[in-house]
Amino acid sequence: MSNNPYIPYEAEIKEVRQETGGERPIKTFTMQLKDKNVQKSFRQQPGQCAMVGIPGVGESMISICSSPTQKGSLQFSIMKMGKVTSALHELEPGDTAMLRGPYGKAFPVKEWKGKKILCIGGGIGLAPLRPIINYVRDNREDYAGLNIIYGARTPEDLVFLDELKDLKKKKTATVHLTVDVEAKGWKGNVGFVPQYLLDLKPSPRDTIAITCGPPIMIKFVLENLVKLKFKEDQIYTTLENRMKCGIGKCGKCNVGEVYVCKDGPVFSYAQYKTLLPDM
Amino acid sequence: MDATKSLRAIAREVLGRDDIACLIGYEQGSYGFRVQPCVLTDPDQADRLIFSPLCVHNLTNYLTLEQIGPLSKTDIGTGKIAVVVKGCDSRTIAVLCAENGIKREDVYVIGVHSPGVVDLKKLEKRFPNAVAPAEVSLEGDTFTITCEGSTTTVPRSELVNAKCLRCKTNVPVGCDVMVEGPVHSMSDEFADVAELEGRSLAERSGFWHEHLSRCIRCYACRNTCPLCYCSECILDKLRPQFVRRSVDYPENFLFHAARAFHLAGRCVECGECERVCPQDIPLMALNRKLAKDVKELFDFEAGIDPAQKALFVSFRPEDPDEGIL
Amino acid sequence: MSSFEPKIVAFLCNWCTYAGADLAGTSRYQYPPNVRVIRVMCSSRINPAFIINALLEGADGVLVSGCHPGECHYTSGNYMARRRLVLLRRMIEYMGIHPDRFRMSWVSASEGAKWADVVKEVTEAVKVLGPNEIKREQAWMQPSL
Amino acid sequence: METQLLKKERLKDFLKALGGVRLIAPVAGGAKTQFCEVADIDAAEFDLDDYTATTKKVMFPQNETMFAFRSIDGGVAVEETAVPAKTVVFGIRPCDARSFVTLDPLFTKDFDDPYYRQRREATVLIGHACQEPTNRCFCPSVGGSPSSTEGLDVLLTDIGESYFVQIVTERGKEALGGAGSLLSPATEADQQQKQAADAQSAAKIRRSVNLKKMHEILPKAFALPEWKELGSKCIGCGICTYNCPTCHCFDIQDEGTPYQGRRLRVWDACMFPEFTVHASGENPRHDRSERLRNRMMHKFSYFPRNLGFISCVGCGRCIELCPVNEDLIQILTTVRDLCNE
Repeated sequence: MSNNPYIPYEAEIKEVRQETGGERPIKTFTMQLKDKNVQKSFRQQPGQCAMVGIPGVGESMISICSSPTQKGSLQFSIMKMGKVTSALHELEPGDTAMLRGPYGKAFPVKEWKGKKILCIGGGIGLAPLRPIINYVRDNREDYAGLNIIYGARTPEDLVFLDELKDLKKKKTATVHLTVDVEAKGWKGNVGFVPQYLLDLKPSPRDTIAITCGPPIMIKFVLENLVKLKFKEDQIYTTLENRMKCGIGKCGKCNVGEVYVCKDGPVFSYAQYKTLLPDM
Repeated sequence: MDATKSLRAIAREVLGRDDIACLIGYEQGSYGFRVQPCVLTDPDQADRLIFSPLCVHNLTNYLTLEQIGPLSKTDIGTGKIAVVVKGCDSRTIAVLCAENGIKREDVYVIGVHSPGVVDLKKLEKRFPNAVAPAEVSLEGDTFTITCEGSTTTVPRSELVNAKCLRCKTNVPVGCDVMVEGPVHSMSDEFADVAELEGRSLAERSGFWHEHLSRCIRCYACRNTCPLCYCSECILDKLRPQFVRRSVDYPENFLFHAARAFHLAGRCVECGECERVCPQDIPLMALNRKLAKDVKELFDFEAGIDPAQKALFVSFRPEDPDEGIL
Repeated sequence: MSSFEPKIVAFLCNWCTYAGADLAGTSRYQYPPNVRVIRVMCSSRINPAFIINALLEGADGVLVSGCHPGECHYTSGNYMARRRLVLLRRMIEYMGIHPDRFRMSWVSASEGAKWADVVKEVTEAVKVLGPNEIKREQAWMQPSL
Repeated sequence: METQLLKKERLKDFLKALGGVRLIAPVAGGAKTQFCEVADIDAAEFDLDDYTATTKKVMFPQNETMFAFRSIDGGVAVEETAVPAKTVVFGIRPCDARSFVTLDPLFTKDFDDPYYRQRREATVLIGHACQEPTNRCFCPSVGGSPSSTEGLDVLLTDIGESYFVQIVTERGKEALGGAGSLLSPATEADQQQKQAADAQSAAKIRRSVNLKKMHEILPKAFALPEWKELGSKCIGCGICTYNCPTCHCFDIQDEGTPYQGRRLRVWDACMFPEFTVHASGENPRHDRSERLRNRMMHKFSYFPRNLGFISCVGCGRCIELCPVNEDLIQILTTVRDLCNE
């Protein structure tokens, strides 16, 4: 193994699952690092990211959406957006992608033991929260509760729907779904996530709230959490920015004094507030 | 001095009008011979304006940027932007209007008969220690330079920008108001281009290899060009990627060929690209080659007539078939 | 000369030269196999950056061929292309690239024989010039500075 | 610090005596002096007074191959770049040498950047004290001086017929080992001449900027509406960043095909809109004034807070080269005034 942090490692695509369709489809890739030693040393925590790349095309920072409790493989939910993600969407099981990481600060899930966990996601923003959800699911006795509020533009844009349904069925979590606009066959809530949050009025007592989604959604969810009397140390979010190196050198993701790749992507509300003017 | 005075009077009047959002002009720079562009919004600021042979910039560049001074395009709303132009700069507006880059009614053009601007690189080489604001004026064939407490006169030909030595006319075209001054006109036979054309293919290849290899791709030439305003430049495109990001002769060749060619029949030879180049690449040698050929082949000159259709969206059936099998 | 076989990229208009090249084939005209054909809808589709890029990517010569003036499927596309490409040819010559590396031709759908002649002429000319000098660096481990 | 004397006419012999290493120096010739590898020392003409040539490329080249790759049966083979050869840089200015001191923590803290570190370790810096500071220089304002030895291994100062040689580091001493016979001990009189030369250069610097507490003032000034006007002139090119010896932002790009190619790092500039734009098209720093503010904040507030150094060595290149006279001294002075500090 090299000490060069820029050198990526081969990973085999094990499974590709189509999550959503449309113009910006989302696929979830299950990958396995080929080298057993690399596999052992690749120890991610919920919320961390990895650089996923294809030689000749480039790399992209993607949050690892599987929980560390899922051994042996890594999962990434990727929306087809730019040059790299479009190329990734062409990959099939058996193909090779390149990985390096894990990068960034993780959610302090161990510190949250004994608390209720409230995950608030929007669109593909559920992906970075999924490791928390699965981690809590797999260590359910350590946590007092698991609530999920999740929304997307249309019912077709909701990701991990079967998993959420499963959580609900097994009573592991309470799951509240919403979509932005009315749709045929949709019996759930209609409305934006921040408003739905206010409607649901979750109690801040012994609760940790974590949110991720489009920047504008994050902004309003955080404001509404404060309205619901959540304290600053009870709120976490995870951000993204354009990234290239992943290790705080290239300067792309620099916001204020922090580099999102190295000092983030997980931020407490207190930190987030200091970054806000420059976001 | 007189030009400055008249300009300030015009600015005071113009900025007092309701239909003018802001005025782009020149003001004293931060040190020595430097002059900087400024954006004024209030009649009281008019006295900041200056005009002298140090006013080298082509201010029309700001007309196509997404944010002009303290205002963004949306802030300006219905207001016009007033802009100070020299003869060469005014031709930019004609080109921009001809290709619908801007609407003529959105700008208020203040023309100045410039007797010529300095070549800043030459000037600063000759007077290297100017820190306090220095002054330069041009009367007839003589520059008067007041710098660090002493006044020197220098013949115009020694310090004037090369573009001014072949300036066909210093009378700005299509202006709303004019600050008048001495008028001159010279002929341009493209002697510089002909000289390079006369060299052998190997020599020309060597010439460009030497110069273009130095390019560091800071894109100052592109960004300072008032006519380089594509919303997504071919150089930045990733899908498809025409130009690689690595900086070496082949990529630089493509970059400079693409840049110059995009300006074929559009370049008004304001010389800004060459002025700003930190590596002293003779970019005008390329732009002027195209200007010469466009004139020869298609009898076309950029920015002379705002009603003229752009070069590459027009044609004549009798255009030359040069080199076509 | 040596056994140098140039690579020539040919951008052919769909309506005339592409059909002309087809005709050359069915009529069994012999011509050098050095051209790699890229079909485009019209010669005016050719962005000058395509031509320089082809040279950078390793083509030793580039050929653009379309309908004769006045016969463009889109009325005036080839007139526009002519303005652009005649000028481009002069510019790259000025920048030190031999003008024989970039040629244009008018070949109609019925001119299979002309197509064969054009290819012969272009190939011979590029053969004399040898490999193109402004190829992109493809040696991936080139040390920097 | 050991001091020696080197006769000026023996300079080329001195450089040759360093032996067996790559020499990089400011070489005159062509239209512009360039910092480049010297193939033939005898034929080279050094231009020690040129000040626009960028030197950061010595440690942080504009193009850096990170690794090459090729597809092999059922996977991808990655080939790392070789360790750079031993190098001597001659004729670097004290300000440029100081830039590496500011870059060191960035490239080595938290994660080790092997490309930069290996070059740094393989390179001996022989500086040339600045004799003719220009009218844009302001190195004393950022803690430097025209005769600073910070970051250098050896410093030569022109004292008339000889160079006054200061051997700053052990590494410098080692590198000069083979040239020992060309050096002679410096006398008291030489010392005095050296001091006089330093004082003379320092006196030529006439621009300055007050940076006291600037790292605290700037965050307070973040929301000032005046940034819009301060940044209004900026045309968004990369001239300031590409010529800056301390700017270190880069882009990573792949070249080649999926079958064979390289991953490359190239300089990038925070003044380009593409620098921060997301794949979705969203750009957190859309306006030129926001980008200019970020550059100022980064150099004079974020960087010193994170890594302990002002990310500026006062070389004045950005001021001199800016097409529209966007002058950082003027900007920082205005900001200080606006904050009444």
